[in-house]
Amino acid sequence: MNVTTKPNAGDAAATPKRQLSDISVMVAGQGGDGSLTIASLLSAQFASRGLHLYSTSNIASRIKGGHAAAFLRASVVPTGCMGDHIDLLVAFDDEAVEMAAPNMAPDGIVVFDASKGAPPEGILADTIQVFAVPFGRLAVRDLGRDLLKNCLGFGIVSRILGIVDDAAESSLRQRFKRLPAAVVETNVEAFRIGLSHADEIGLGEGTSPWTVDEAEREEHLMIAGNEALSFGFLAAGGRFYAGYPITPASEILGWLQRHLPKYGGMAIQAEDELSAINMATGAALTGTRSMAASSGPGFVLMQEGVSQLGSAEIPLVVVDCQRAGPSTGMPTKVEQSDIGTMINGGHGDYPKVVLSPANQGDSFVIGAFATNLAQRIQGPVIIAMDRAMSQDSTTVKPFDLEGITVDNAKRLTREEVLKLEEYKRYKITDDGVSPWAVPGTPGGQNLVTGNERNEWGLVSAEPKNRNKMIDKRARKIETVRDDLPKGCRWGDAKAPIGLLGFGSAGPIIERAAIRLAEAGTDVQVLRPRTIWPVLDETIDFIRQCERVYVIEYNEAGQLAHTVSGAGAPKEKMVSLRKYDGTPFRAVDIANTVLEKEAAE
Amino acid sequence: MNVTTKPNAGDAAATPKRQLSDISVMVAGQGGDGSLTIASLLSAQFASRGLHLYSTSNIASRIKGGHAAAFLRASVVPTGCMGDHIDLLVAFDDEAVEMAAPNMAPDGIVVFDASKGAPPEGILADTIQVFAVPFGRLAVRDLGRDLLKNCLGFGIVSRILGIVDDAAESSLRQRFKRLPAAVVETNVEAFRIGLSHADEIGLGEGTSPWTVDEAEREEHLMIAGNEALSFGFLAAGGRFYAGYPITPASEILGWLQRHLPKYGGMAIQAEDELSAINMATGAALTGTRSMAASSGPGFVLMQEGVSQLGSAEIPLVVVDCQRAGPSTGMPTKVEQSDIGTMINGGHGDYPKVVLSPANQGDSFVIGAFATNLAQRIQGPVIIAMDRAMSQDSTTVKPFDLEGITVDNAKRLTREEVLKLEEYKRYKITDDGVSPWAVPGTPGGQNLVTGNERNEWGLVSAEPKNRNKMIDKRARKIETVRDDLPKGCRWGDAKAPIGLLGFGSAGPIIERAAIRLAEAGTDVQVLRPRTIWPVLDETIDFIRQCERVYVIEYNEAGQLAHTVSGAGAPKEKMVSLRKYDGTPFRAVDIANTVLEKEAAE
Amino acid sequence: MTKTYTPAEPIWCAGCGDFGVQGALERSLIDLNIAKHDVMILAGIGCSGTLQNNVGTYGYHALHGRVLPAATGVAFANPDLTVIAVGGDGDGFAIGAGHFVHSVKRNPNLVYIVMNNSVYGLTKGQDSPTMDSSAAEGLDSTRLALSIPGASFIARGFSRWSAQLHELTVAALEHTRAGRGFAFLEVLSPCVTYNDTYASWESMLDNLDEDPDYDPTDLSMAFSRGVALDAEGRMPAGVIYRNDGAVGKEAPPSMAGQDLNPAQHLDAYRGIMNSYAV
Amino acid sequence: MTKTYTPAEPIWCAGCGDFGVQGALERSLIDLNIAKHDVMILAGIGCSGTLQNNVGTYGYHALHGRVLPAATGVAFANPDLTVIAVGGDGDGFAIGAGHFVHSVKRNPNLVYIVMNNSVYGLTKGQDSPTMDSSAAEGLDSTRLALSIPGASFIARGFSRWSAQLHELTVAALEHTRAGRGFAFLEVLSPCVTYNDTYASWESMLDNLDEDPDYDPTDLSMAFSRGVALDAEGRMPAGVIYRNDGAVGKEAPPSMAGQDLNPAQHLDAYRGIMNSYAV
Ligand SMILES: Cc1ncc(C[n+]2csc(CCOP(=O)(O)OP(=O)(O)O)c2C)c(N)n1
Ligand SMILES: Cc1ncc(C[n+]2csc(CCOP(=O)(O)OP(=O)(O)O)c2C)c(N)n1
Ligand code: SF4
Ligand code: SF4
Ligand SMILES: [Mg+2]
Ligand SMILES: [Mg+2]
Repeated sequence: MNVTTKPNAGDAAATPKRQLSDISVMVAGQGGDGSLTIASLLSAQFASRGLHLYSTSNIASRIKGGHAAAFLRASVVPTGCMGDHIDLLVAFDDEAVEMAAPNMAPDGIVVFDASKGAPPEGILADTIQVFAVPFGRLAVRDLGRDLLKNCLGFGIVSRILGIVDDAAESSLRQRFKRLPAAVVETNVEAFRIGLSHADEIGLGEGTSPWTVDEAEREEHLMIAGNEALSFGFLAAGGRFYAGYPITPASEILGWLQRHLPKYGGMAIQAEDELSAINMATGAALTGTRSMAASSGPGFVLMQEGVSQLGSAEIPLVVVDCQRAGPSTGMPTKVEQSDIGTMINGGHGDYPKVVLSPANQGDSFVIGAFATNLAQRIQGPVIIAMDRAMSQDSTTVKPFDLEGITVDNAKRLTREEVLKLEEYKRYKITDDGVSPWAVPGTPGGQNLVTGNERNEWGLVSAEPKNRNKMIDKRARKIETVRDDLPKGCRWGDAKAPIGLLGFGSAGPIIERAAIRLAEAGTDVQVLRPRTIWPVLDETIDFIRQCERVYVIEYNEAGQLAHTVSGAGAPKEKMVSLRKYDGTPFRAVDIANTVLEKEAAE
Repeated sequence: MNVTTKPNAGDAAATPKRQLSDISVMVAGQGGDGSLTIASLLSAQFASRGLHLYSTSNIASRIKGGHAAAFLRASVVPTGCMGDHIDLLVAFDDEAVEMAAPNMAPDGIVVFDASKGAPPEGILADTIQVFAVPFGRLAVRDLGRDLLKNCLGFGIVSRILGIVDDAAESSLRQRFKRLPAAVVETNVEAFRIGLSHADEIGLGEGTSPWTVDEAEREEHLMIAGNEALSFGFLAAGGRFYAGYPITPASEILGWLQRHLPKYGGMAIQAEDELSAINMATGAALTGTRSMAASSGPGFVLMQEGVSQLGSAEIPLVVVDCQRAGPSTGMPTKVEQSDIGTMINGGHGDYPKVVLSPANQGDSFVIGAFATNLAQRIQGPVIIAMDRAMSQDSTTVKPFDLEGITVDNAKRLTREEVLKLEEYKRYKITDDGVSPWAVPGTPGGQNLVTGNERNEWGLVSAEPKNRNKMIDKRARKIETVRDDLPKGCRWGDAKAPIGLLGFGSAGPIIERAAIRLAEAGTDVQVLRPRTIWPVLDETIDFIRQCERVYVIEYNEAGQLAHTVSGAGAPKEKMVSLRKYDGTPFRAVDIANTVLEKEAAE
Repeated sequence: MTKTYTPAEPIWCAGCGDFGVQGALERSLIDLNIAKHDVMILAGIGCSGTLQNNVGTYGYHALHGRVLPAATGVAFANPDLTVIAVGGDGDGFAIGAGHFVHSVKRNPNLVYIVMNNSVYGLTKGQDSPTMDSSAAEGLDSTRLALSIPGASFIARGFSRWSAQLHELTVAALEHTRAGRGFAFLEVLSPCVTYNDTYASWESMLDNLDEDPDYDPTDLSMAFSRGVALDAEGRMPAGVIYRNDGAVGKEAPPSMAGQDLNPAQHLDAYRGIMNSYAV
Repeated sequence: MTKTYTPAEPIWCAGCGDFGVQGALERSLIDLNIAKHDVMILAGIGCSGTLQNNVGTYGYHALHGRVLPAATGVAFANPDLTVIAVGGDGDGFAIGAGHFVHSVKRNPNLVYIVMNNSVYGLTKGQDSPTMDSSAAEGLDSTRLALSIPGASFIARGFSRWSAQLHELTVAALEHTRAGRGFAFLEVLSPCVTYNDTYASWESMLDNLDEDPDYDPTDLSMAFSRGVALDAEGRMPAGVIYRNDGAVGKEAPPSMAGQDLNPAQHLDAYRGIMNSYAV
């Protein structure tokens, strides 16, 4: 027999069946081991059970053949993040076990590819069941191809989770439906070999140790933040995009290159980020709704361009898909350490708005909102994404496509221009926004410049004019302030303890709050979606609470610094920071809060 | 007679002679009218009387032939800034009078070139004496050259100020000493023609309306901030500079191109700012003390490079000679609106120090200090200059050249490296600084990278290592914190009203404080020289005062925002901001404070 | 008619070469009968980068070195405009060198006029990349352009040779307006204040337009002629190289004029959304 | 001997062209007997930009596109080092294009090896500027370099032709170490994962080193040969162009090793100070 189990695995059927309403799975091995395949097969299974999903991956910085891990969470209630622990690990090698061990749930299960030997000793808690099956060896022996170990493994895994064999097989057929029939059959055969080995180790159909709940969520999308954001931009009339490849922003370029041409638009790969933002600026000058995106290193290269947008009053959406810095840092890791540069990265004072979606689905809403907002303020609107927000996928409600509008704001039509007596590009107005005639409009000729200039657009350094122009531009933010996206609130507004955080940390913070509430601690949560200007809701939230934990992915406490700079009382804030590149866990946040509160 | 005077000018000799201990002069006309010549002749005169000087100029943004004004202040006590009013205006055209009028002292004097007609009516207060003399016409008539009107004008002006004719003539000879003898004589002749016209309008030698005090200051230098800063860099061992022309930073490139080669160094004009900072970084990697400078637009282009310095731990001095933004803004105007980007412009968290000289002379001290400090923290040290600090000249005490040291900090010698068992570039140390072996050292081979890396310099995204590395880098600032330059204090530390401001606003704020004290208001002043990290002295200053006026040249209140972000109580701060490109006046600051205090 | 801004008086020093460039451009726009509201002039930063204020068309003052990306964005987004980028040699060949290379390669439909004076005029006279100095020989921008696949129109004028300059400007505009792509015109435009080269440059120029043996469609000839002239301390003027460029290539769609009403695309958007359904 | 870091194992995909480049470089350093502590390898960002970790010399991982300015800084500050810049085609000819032009022009003493695979390997396969695509023909970096006055050594190798690659690497190092200046070596280094061009490129190459009629000191010939080969869908390999470069020019002083004790300069500093005395 090729199948071995760790002593403590015992007879699966003997232990009482566990019913899971929330399960986190990790599948890991060398790139090419097919971790992603098993994860996506499971994903389809869980989806068909109506569960809410969240998926992420962790690709080492090796170029090829490095270690790769796929993570998947399925739950009856939506969570928007990974669980605190891994319940089920499918490990193709020792490294996978080592990586997962610290996060394994004590009552978890490990399925281990024992082709190269038994699982590593002494690193997994004794309470964890281990099923060691030589997937690879069996796949080679029975079918002559190592690669088929995924499908074989999927057979075992589906038995552990109590998935009906037929259902599992049909997910598999669905997944490979574009491949030649013979290939599909071989994969199915591998799956069945997996099933028969499952039988041998006591994992017969119907005798699985676990079953996973079903749920009745409505129709959902499973989408990553970069995709949703790009889609939002398109839906709100976005037509020109320029970018330069960089992790984790490249998917935006890819998505828009695929989709924009169908709508008479264009996504262009520029020679660098300087070119990208200036091309997008040029397109924006024609009235075309435009966007540029990058990550930290490229985003700061764009900052002179952002100042120009602010000064010359040109509408553009600029996206920063943050990654762990400084400099090249850890490009595939999560961090929120560009808050300072998103707010202060350009030179001089100019109006700008920094928005942050509350979750992957909200990226659609924020993408569309930003596209219109840029037109309204005729200036830069920055979207703060982060690695996880950008690249992780989760189930979200279908988007309200009918609700999307295209707001032309103060854009003048040809007819409107012709009716004017005179046309001044930088006319001083009460709301700070000047009516806008785009090139090609007869009678609308104007000069756009990043120099200080008079209402006609002619360069002027005259002090009185300068004051008027700076004040005019500053007014634009006041004009839109009330319409800026409000944050997501959770909990009772009278709770003394507040948790504050944004972006991909937000859903985790909310899970922590739920834990705290369950533990009897009275908490409330604010997850701002407008980072700059700092809205009153944020300052008030901090003022109302006795103590606020400001939870963010960076070392310097940039969010805390920002809100206290805007007037929130620093003495009420406790800064919780993580900057090792790995995500928060709700349990750790909750425990830290409990500890600190106990110490108060 | 070609000489006319405004009715109210009266007989100069009749009014009582005024004795000035502090005089501000403006000389203005079309570029080429020689405003700068008259100003520099006056400067030499005042210097020889032992007065303290401050000089600045205001060049319109036209390329040539635009309006140009030179300003000069001479005073018995050092002031470090221009006066509140212009006492004496030498105007070559109407525009000069229009520009000066709002700032003219009520008892001021105007000398007007009446070649093209009488001075403009109705814009000068009636109390102002006007001497209208057709310099240009006289110069053409008597000597055939319009250009000689400067020397002619200088004759009149020297009589107004009670300068002995011989003394004035010898300054003139000194000034033109490099020109051919015949040219010098023509200039002297023009000067004498000026004198004889002075005689005709009652300005005989000895009958001048004003006399200017003499003083006994010690030997002084008259130097601009950019020059002093460059000199400080050189003296502290700076040898490599890379820059790209930009106002108002270009003088640093020019100065170092002239001087560095004599010391085996090099100043290179790069193809752009990206190249400049990366060349300087390359040179710094070899152990050569290096610097790069720019102004706002170029400074933000350098920010990816600054993040790299912070991440990879490379010592470099980076200078931002701020000008009025945003974007191209008003390049020749003063502003301090890059505070945010100096502190937050890069991406990710990394240690950095931002210093600001207290005055032009202190730029030498700060330049030298920064050059050593960069070596000590192996990271970026940013110097915040501003248009006035960079380009204005003032008299300062001679520099303490003997006091300059070259601190090699943790730089390892060849011998030290050979004695080591192992050499790790990024060794974790208590003070956060790792011993440094530069390329060429046997046994010191190492890898320098902006990626996160282990102690050997090999790329690593391992979370524990990451935490250690980020913490190590952050510790560097704590290591040097106590040595960072303290601010300049003025006044009684118990005074309830505080004034806070830095850079070229500092000396003006101090003058305002003197005025306030004279008016019986109890004030104290802090002019920080370390902008980041925010030192305790700043927070304490604000805490100790009842109310602090934060006085700065920008619209957003960036300094106020920075210090409150660092924990200073926002409710105690009153923000006084100016962003029209012109300098503060002590009288305005004092009046605003008085008004606000009265309203309290 | 709606009153718009009054074109500015040039702020150049008397005698600056840039006057000639502006004159040629203004005349060419009239000759070709192009309405001012259909023209967008984008400028870099420099003395040269003020030309856009003086003509009365739509104007944009780009960032230093970034006029080509900005102009490319305009040209792609609104192909109905006549897009003219102008700027200095520092702007184009120092900070903007990378964009120049990629613009020649990308061949967008726009005219690019560089006023080359071999110095940084606006920042008071530093050497630009086209300056022959003791440290390095100056760049020849036309030769650089020749080396880039995609180059479709390369010419050099001299601001004092106004007849030829006018012809070259018209030719550049026609190239672009015929959809052939990027028309690059370097104009030797002396800076009388910091580098007065009227006489020396005039003596160095060899007018290819007058050479019947010169074939501006022969890339190798264009290059070797430049090299040969250089060896004699001379340089070429006139149309140095031209081909049909982008003719035949599909023109990008105009984005600027699109009706963006989302209702018209609802079905398509729903299709995208459904591709994410689970 | 002090223990230093252990060179990393390459993280390239099996079959990546970059292995060949590293091999040639390592062998050349041994052949020329250059001590590892006297060598500094600077790299761009990309798959290619990890080579410096694998050799055991001093190494620096520059910012994306900025390896040439950084290497220039090193070479100017410490001329005693053998300075080698390496990187990808995206790094060198997209984001770094401007620096490439100016480095050829400036001709600093360093070797620049570009691993050209016509894609962005590290960011997963986007087209690089050397890719021939439907949108535009790819740049030929050697032709670009030829167009820049100052060019002193231009060669192209192929990572599978290891003998020639080794020779070219040695020649490049010798050029630089003799003080001639900037030695530019483009290596066709296929990306097996995103753009496996081993076969197609091999079939396109014309080895100039084997052509007795080819004169690599003739600039015009170098250019026209490239153009002619291109017309046949081919491209040159070997030494494309070389001259004596900076030989005879005064070498910049070494700054890195200077004794900075300020006391020795006190008099001179006092002189500077006095020039400001009033
Ligand atoms: C990013 C940035 N760096 C530097 C400058 C300063 N600057 C303005 S114009 C100019 C160069 C002008 O030279 P050129 O392009 O040749 O134009 P010219 O004045 O000679 O017409 C420079 C360096 C700037 N505006 N922006
Ligand atoms: C400023 C900046 N922009 C973008 C990136 C992302 N990036 C990393 S490597 C790379 C391109 C790599 O292509 P190439 O230089 O050809 O190297 P290869 O991987 O093919 O060897 C890019 C765009 C970055 N690191 N920094
Ligand atoms: S400085 Fe030179 S380039 Fe600038 S306007 Fe004057 S002459 Fe022309
Ligand atoms: S992705 Fe391509 S370039 Fe990168 S290591 Fe693999 S084969 Fe080489
Ligand atoms: Mg120029
Ligand atoms: Mg590549």
